[in-house]
Amino acid sequence: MPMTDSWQTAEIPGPKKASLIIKPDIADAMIRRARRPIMVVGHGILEYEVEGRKLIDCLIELSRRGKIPVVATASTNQEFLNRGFSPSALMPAVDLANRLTDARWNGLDGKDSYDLAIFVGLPYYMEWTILSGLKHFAPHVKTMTLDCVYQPNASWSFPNSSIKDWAANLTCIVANLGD
Amino acid sequence: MPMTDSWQTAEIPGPKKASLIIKPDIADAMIRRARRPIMVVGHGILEYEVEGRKLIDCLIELSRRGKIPVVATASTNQEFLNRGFSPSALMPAVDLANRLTDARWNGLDGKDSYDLAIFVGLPYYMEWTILSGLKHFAPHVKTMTLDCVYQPNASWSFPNSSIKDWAANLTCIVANLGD
Amino acid sequence: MSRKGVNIKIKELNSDIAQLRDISLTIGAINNDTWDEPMGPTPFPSLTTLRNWDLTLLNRYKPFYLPFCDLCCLCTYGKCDLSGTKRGACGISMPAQQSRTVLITACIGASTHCGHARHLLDHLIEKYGGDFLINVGDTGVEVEAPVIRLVCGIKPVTLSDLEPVLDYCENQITQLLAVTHTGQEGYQLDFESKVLHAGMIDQLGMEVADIAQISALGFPKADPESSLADLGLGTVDTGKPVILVIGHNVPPSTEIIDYLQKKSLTSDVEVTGICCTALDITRYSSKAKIIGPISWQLRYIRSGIPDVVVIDEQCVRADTLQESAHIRAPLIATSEKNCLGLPDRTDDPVDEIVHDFITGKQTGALILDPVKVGEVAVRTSIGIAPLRKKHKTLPKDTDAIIALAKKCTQCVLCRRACPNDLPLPAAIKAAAQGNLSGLDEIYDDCLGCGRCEPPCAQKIPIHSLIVAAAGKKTRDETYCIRTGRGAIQDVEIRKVGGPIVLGEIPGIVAFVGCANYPKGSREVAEMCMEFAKRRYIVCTSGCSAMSAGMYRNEDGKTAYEQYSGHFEAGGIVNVGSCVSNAHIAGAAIKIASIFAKRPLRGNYEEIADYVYNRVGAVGVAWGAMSQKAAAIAAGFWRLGIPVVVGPHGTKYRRMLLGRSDKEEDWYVYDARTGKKVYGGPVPEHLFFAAETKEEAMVMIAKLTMRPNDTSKGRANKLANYIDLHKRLVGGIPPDVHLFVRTLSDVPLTMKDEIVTHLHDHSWKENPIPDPTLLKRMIHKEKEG
Amino acid sequence: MSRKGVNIKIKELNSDIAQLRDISLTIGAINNDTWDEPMGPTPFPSLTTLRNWDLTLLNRYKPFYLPFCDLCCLCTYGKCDLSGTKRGACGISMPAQQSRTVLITACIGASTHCGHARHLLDHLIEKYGGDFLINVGDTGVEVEAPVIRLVCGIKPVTLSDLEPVLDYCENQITQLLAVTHTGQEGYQLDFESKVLHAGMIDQLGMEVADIAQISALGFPKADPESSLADLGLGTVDTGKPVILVIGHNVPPSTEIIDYLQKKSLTSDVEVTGICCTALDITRYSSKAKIIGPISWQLRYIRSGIPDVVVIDEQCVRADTLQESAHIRAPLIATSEKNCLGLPDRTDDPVDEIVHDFITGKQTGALILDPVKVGEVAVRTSIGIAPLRKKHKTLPKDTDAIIALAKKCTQCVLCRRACPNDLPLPAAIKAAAQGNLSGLDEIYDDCLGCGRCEPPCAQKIPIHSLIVAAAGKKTRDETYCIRTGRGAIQDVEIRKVGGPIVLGEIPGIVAFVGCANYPKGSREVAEMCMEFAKRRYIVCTSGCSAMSAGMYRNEDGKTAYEQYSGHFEAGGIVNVGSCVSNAHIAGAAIKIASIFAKRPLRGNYEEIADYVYNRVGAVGVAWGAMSQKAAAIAAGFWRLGIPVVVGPHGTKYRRMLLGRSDKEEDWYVYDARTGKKVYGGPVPEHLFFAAETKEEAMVMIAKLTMRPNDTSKGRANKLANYIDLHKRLVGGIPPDVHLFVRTLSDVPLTMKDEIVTHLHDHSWKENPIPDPTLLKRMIHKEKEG
Ligand code: SF4
Ligand code: SF4
Ligand code: SF4
Ligand code: SF4
Ligand code: SF4
Ligand code: SF4
Ligand code: SF4
Ligand code: SF4
Repeated sequence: MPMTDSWQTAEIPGPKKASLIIKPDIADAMIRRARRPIMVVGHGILEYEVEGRKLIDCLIELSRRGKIPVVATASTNQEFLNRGFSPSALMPAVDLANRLTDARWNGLDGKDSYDLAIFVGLPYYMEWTILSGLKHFAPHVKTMTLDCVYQPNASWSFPNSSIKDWAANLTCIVANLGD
Repeated sequence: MPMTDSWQTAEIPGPKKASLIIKPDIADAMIRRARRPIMVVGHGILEYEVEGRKLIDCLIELSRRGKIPVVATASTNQEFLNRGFSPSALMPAVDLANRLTDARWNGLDGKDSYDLAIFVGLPYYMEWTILSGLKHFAPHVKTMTLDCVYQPNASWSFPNSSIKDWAANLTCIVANLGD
Repeated sequence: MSRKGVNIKIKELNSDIAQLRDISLTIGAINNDTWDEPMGPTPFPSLTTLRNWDLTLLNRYKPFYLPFCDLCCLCTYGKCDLSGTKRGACGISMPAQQSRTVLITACIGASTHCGHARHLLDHLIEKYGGDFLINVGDTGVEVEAPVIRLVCGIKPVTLSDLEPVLDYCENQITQLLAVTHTGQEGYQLDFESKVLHAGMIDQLGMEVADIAQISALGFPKADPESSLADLGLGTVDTGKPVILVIGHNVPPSTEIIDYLQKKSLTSDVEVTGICCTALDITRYSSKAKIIGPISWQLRYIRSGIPDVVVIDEQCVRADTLQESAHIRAPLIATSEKNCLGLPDRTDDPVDEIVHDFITGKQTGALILDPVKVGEVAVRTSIGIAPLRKKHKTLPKDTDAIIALAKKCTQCVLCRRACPNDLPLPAAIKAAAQGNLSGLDEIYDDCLGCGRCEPPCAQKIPIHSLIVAAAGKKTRDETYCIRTGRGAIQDVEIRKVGGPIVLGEIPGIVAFVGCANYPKGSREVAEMCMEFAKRRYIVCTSGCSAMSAGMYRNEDGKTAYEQYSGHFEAGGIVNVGSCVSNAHIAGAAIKIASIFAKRPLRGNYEEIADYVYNRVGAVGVAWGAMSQKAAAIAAGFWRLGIPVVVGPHGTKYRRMLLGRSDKEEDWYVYDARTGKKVYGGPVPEHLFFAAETKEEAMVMIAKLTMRPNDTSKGRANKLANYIDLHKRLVGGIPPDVHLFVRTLSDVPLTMKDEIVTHLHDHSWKENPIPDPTLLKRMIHKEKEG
Repeated sequence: MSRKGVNIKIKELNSDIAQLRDISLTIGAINNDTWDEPMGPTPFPSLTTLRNWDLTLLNRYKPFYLPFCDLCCLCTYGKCDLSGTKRGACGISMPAQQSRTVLITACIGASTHCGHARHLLDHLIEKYGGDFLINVGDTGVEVEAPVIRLVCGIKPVTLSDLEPVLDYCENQITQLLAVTHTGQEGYQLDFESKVLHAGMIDQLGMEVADIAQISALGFPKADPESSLADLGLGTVDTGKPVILVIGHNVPPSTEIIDYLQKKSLTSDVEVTGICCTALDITRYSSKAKIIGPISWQLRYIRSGIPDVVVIDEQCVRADTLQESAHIRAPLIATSEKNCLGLPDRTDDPVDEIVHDFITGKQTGALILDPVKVGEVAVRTSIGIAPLRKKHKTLPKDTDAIIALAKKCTQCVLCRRACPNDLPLPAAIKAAAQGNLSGLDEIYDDCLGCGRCEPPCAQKIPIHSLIVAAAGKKTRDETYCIRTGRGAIQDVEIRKVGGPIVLGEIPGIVAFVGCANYPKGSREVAEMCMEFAKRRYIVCTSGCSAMSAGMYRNEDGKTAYEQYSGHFEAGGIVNVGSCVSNAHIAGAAIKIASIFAKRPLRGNYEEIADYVYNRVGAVGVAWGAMSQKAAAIAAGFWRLGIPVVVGPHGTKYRRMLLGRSDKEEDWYVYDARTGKKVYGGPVPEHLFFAAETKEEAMVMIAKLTMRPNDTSKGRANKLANYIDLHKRLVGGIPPDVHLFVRTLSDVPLTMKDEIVTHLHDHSWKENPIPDPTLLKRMIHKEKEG
């Protein structure tokens, strides 16, 4: 399938569509460039494996290496806790996203606003609508998704990828960040 | 601008979008392969020049070389007549398109149905809607547009092109066809 | 659902039963004892009552769907991809989804007119009393409400009699809108039949609104010689305080006029209007001035001329508050339907509101009391005019234009956002080099929508550049318009009925609706004059009525000055605002009922069958853009009147096109013999989008043909069709043989060439039937 | 617009005035002399009457818009790109456009209920007379129509008294829909206020429909022990002729039951139903069987079991005619709103229709007379059953499934079309290798929408494969449901009013609406049981009421067998079909009026303020998909009741979310002192989409909190919230300190950990106010 078709066929956004993360460096650069990134992790991550590891382990590493606070939605927290990792916040995705639209919101720690929000693991269609909300109403926040499918409403998204390509990319992103 | 964005920004079609005529050969192949092509020429052609020639002259040549009957819409006929060329039919675009949706319509000459309809020179948005009608309701007819902008609802379309690139392509298509 | 009950109101204002008094038992139907016509078969038709008639039409003019999107996004199962033969999660197919969208559109349109009618009627009854007599024409109008009589089978005498009509409309709109719910109607032609029903309901709503306001507000009463009003931006005396009214609901504006009069300020303050409120306010006072159609909203506000902006409902740009704030003109919102987030100051003292406006403490307010609006608007305009000094947002001079144009990076996003794909980047490039002619030319084609501006990363106020570049043109916009006359007189109908049905008058062409023109206003004026010159009866209404007047001929005369306002061959008849469209439908109905004496009361099918087969009327909505326009068109279709729209009209999601090449589609009953006979492809289409004005004109001439045409009439219609085709397309129309039934149909002056054509097309003679699509009309047919 | 007149009907059927008779002057308002409560401030509110209340709510719960498309395509100026800060050609902005879409949705929903109510009421008045007395509970229900009394300020006694209510609804729907016209309302919060108005109108429509049918058709009357009915595909006796009824308008189905009874055929023919008609037919006869919610339509028809399919209106798949034709079951359409292009045979003799059906001459017909439908359906089912032999379209055995699965090319288009993104290609791959477990698992999560099938180039009937692979499961679907009881008794309200307001009962949780679940029906059953176990009052209705029963615990019991049907702590109360939702709103209103003795009549704001601040009710529409569901939710919002939806609910275009982190948002008036005091972020959200069931459950528990909670009540609510959070999310809720006002709010068993948490979050004590959002309630406050 075409790289930049919406994964769910009919979820066509309009003229404004995500740029592609074709190479890991792109994502790395974005994350490095971000002043205050945040990562929202949905329950879908429990299903994926990345090169034999659970995706959640990969994200924990990403959070640690990139110093990116994690917001766990739904029941995702339990899996983090099982791994001895405490998310910075537990909060529904719509609630967090709604706060992101407020340019004066100073974040979970009350210090400053976020300028990059990374989403991963929400149901495709729900991530689609939430990213749409942010695309239109949070111009001060760039968004990125780490899912293996194209999310047109993000600022940056992977293309629709095979699990293998995607896993390689993701591993690479995490590895680079440590440096 | 991206090659396959709709020319009028908001005219986003949905999942089903036109393939690109990137090289003249593609269009040539389509025309050659067609059993019964037809060309619908709108009033917009009077505005364009192709390498110093009027587009209409180029289309007349295309019609002659490709043996493609021409339907002139609106007042386009007058320009053809001025050039000593008689279109096969004078008919509004919506009327012709409506007939094309009828798989049992045997064409202007009553002989057989068309399998390729080439559109050029209608107002962009009107060509867009008419091609949409054909995309959905004339599955037996492939459509092509020769305009210099991307028409997502056609089966094949040029990308958004500079007049120069487009003119070169068009001249090449016409030249090839004679062979 | 049959809704044949008649409603009676009891005023019970804030009371429980003990205080019940003022019980007004005016029963609509009771007035019917003045109407001795027996009830026809279909009073107050329900959703399916006229389904057979609809399907008869729709099978001849099958919808050609033009999806504006591959998707449906109506419910949370979606979005559903309906391309190809796919069905949505609710099981719906693409054709049904398109027709459902059309039905939603038509329901929005009908609800807008009916909601407006209710609002207006409630107001007029409150002010003038329910017993106020309906009077739409002092002389010569006995059939005061042809649509109501036809559809509902009642004859309204007082304002209160109109209430049951609106009850019925509201009920049917609710039923129709329900049909669009996910998982309900599943077949496109049944949706389409309901679209036609919505159109008919819409006509009722329009008729109620217009006859109520004509009666109570003293608008011209079917007056062919209603006065001329000023039209155009150039007509405004900018030395005075200027009030701008925008919208469709006239009471706040009439209160402005009344307040001015009461305070003897009439000549001190300019009252100017845009859209239908403008048309209606000139029906109330010919001192008011019309600026132009909807496309003038941005340019006029940005010109800085208005000191106060008063908006009511419908066709008010959603950014009016922002735009008027930029020119420091306070905005008064007057309708519950359009509150714009403004504080409700209905109950505050006038002094305070005026003070807050003049001091700039408040940029806008909601005032739901029209009388208070009148006073606030006038006093604010007088107070604020010297302070704001016509502050404008247009670039102040050529240098300013050039400076702005220089910022352009030629990214083309403005052009790509322009509905008319106008060549903005090239014009701006030229402007940067000091040549404003490109921008000035664009002014003529520009819709005034402002869509070019927001995409510009350079923040160039592109529309303002265009308007400023065309400064001379705007100052020269000094035209005039015949104020809306309202209904057509019964006597006029009696006079033209014969000539129309016999074809001495080749047809009635009505130019109606909005200003979403592909190439500017002027084309409407040109078409009007062409058809008037050819001695068609030309009608106008709404934004089109204004456009028709925005052009002067060599002698410096506008269309309204050149042609009479009589409903006669060569007349240009401005009926009025959008709701006045009911009178155009009404005229067609009256030809059937008054001239041809067909029974009217609750007898929809027969009348529509008559109109369809015999009355050569065509509606033209060259710039139709709104949901109301869609509903108005649907009302015409059900009556059998074809409608031509401009190229943007393809976005209405479908055309209703006939297939002139399929002989089997064009059989009618001959009422005399009962036989099915070929009646010819007339009218060829029911809903047709033309690519250009020229294509439209040829089609209009063609669509006035009817199977009933006498040979003389057909020859006259053909002569116009052929002549226009020759001139605008070139050559004899290739399909002319389809419209010649006997050799006497051939226009004399064209005999030779046509006969040659006939021979080339193995033409055969056909009899002229006494045509009907209704089996039950066989043998019942009387002369008409 | 004030619409305080009261309508009276005069039957005038097909007559002109001379024949006027049967004038029934039953005046709705006249019955009010049995109601001595004085009229409140807002009877029959118009579009802006309650705007202040709405804006108060909406400023606390600001819409978070989630555009489902960057574009607007509502008119022919479009499409307009509204991304970023762009405005459309009409000047509208993206937030306003989103809220306009929500308003259209809510209007469609409200019109559907009100249109249905009108259709039903007309039918019942025709059959039982307008004087038929309303009776929704033989004992213990004095406030028969809390919504009507609250909104309209009238007390209906007979069926005819309901007519002015619908007149008002139809009028307001027309006004509301008009607001969505291009170029009218321009500000999002004013659109949203109108959405809430539409929701309130929708509640009126639902209440009219349900109290009319309860009264006239003898449904259970507020009976907590209404009988249990069979539920599930496995309950059908496939040895008998089977009739399937689908939709929402029950009269054709009751006529089927009546005809069976008249002919003593009751035990010879199975009457089975899907969607709300199923729920309502079991309220009429507990012999009828419910197959399941809307998601069962395809699978049940394809199973070949139904011999005749009878559809009425709403929630009928648009492809039902095609699907039933495939199994050779004739289809009878019975509603003007859903004609499917079928020939109208209403006036044909029964014998002929039955003959045409049985011989296959006709696959479907429109029959608008319910009595005729009853006879035709029964006789056809009996005649055709032996001929069609339960002909099905499902693959007949495992080999057939495997053979079809083998054609799969793994193109993934099916999965990409699936609303729930179900892993179809993998499951089909496994099936091709003989392993059906993947398909069988998918059955549980599948919406039955069929959207996977058309994109498949291999033409694999994917949904049929799933259903066939889950054959054993479908045969085991033998559950039961408590038939819809209708209203809540006044006595029940008196009993639970105190415990609810005091917090002994932690809340009322209503599971309502459709089956667009993210993971199948079972989650609804699980949630219901969890909250019943925790001694909340659980209400169910519509498709959710069915889903609640589709699961058996270890003891083999369904939710309805385990829990009582009383409106009490730990009860699971099925009120009935979608229109029965009015009783849930009604119960909240009655707590304010009966228990707390707040004035009810025409007193919307005060009652809503009471409910919002004191009644811990939450609506859950886990699978909400329809426009009706949107309208129902809006009705709850205006009453101050929060609604939780599933993840698909984000497609409703916006959430209404509170900001618990913004202290300033949560101030209320203390009615005793008149001061503005911090009331805490309760309820935190008004419209919230949860990602998973677990997230929903935690949120539901949280949303039952109210500023008025006593410490005992708050402790109880907190205990549930904390406990659910610990179990489902892990750990103490990080925001728990926001909900503890004094230390006595802390649940005893959790004291230590909570107090530690409070210290970590520099918690400070806050007083418990006597909360109100209405300034005018200060000092007027009475105990309650
Ligand atoms: S209405 Fe039908 S086609 Fe449209 S989104 Fe809903 S399920 Fe899909
Ligand atoms: S304002 Fe005029 S130029 Fe600009 S987009 Fe609209 S029509 Fe085009
Ligand atoms: S959008 Fe602005 S910068 Fe781009 S071409 Fe138009 S005027 Fe120039
Ligand atoms: S129908 Fe309109 S709003 Fe819906 S997806 Fe298509 S373009 Fe967007
Ligand atoms: S309603 Fe407004 S935003 Fe929508 S298409 Fe029309 S002009 Fe554009
Ligand atoms: S769409 Fe058909 S071929 Fe493609 S993966 Fe699904 S079942 Fe296989
Ligand atoms: S029928 Fe089931 S599997 Fe198929 S698309 Fe719908 S939900 Fe998905
Ligand atoms: S709950 Fe929803 S799907 Fe079910 S019958 Fe009601 S509206 Fe239809």
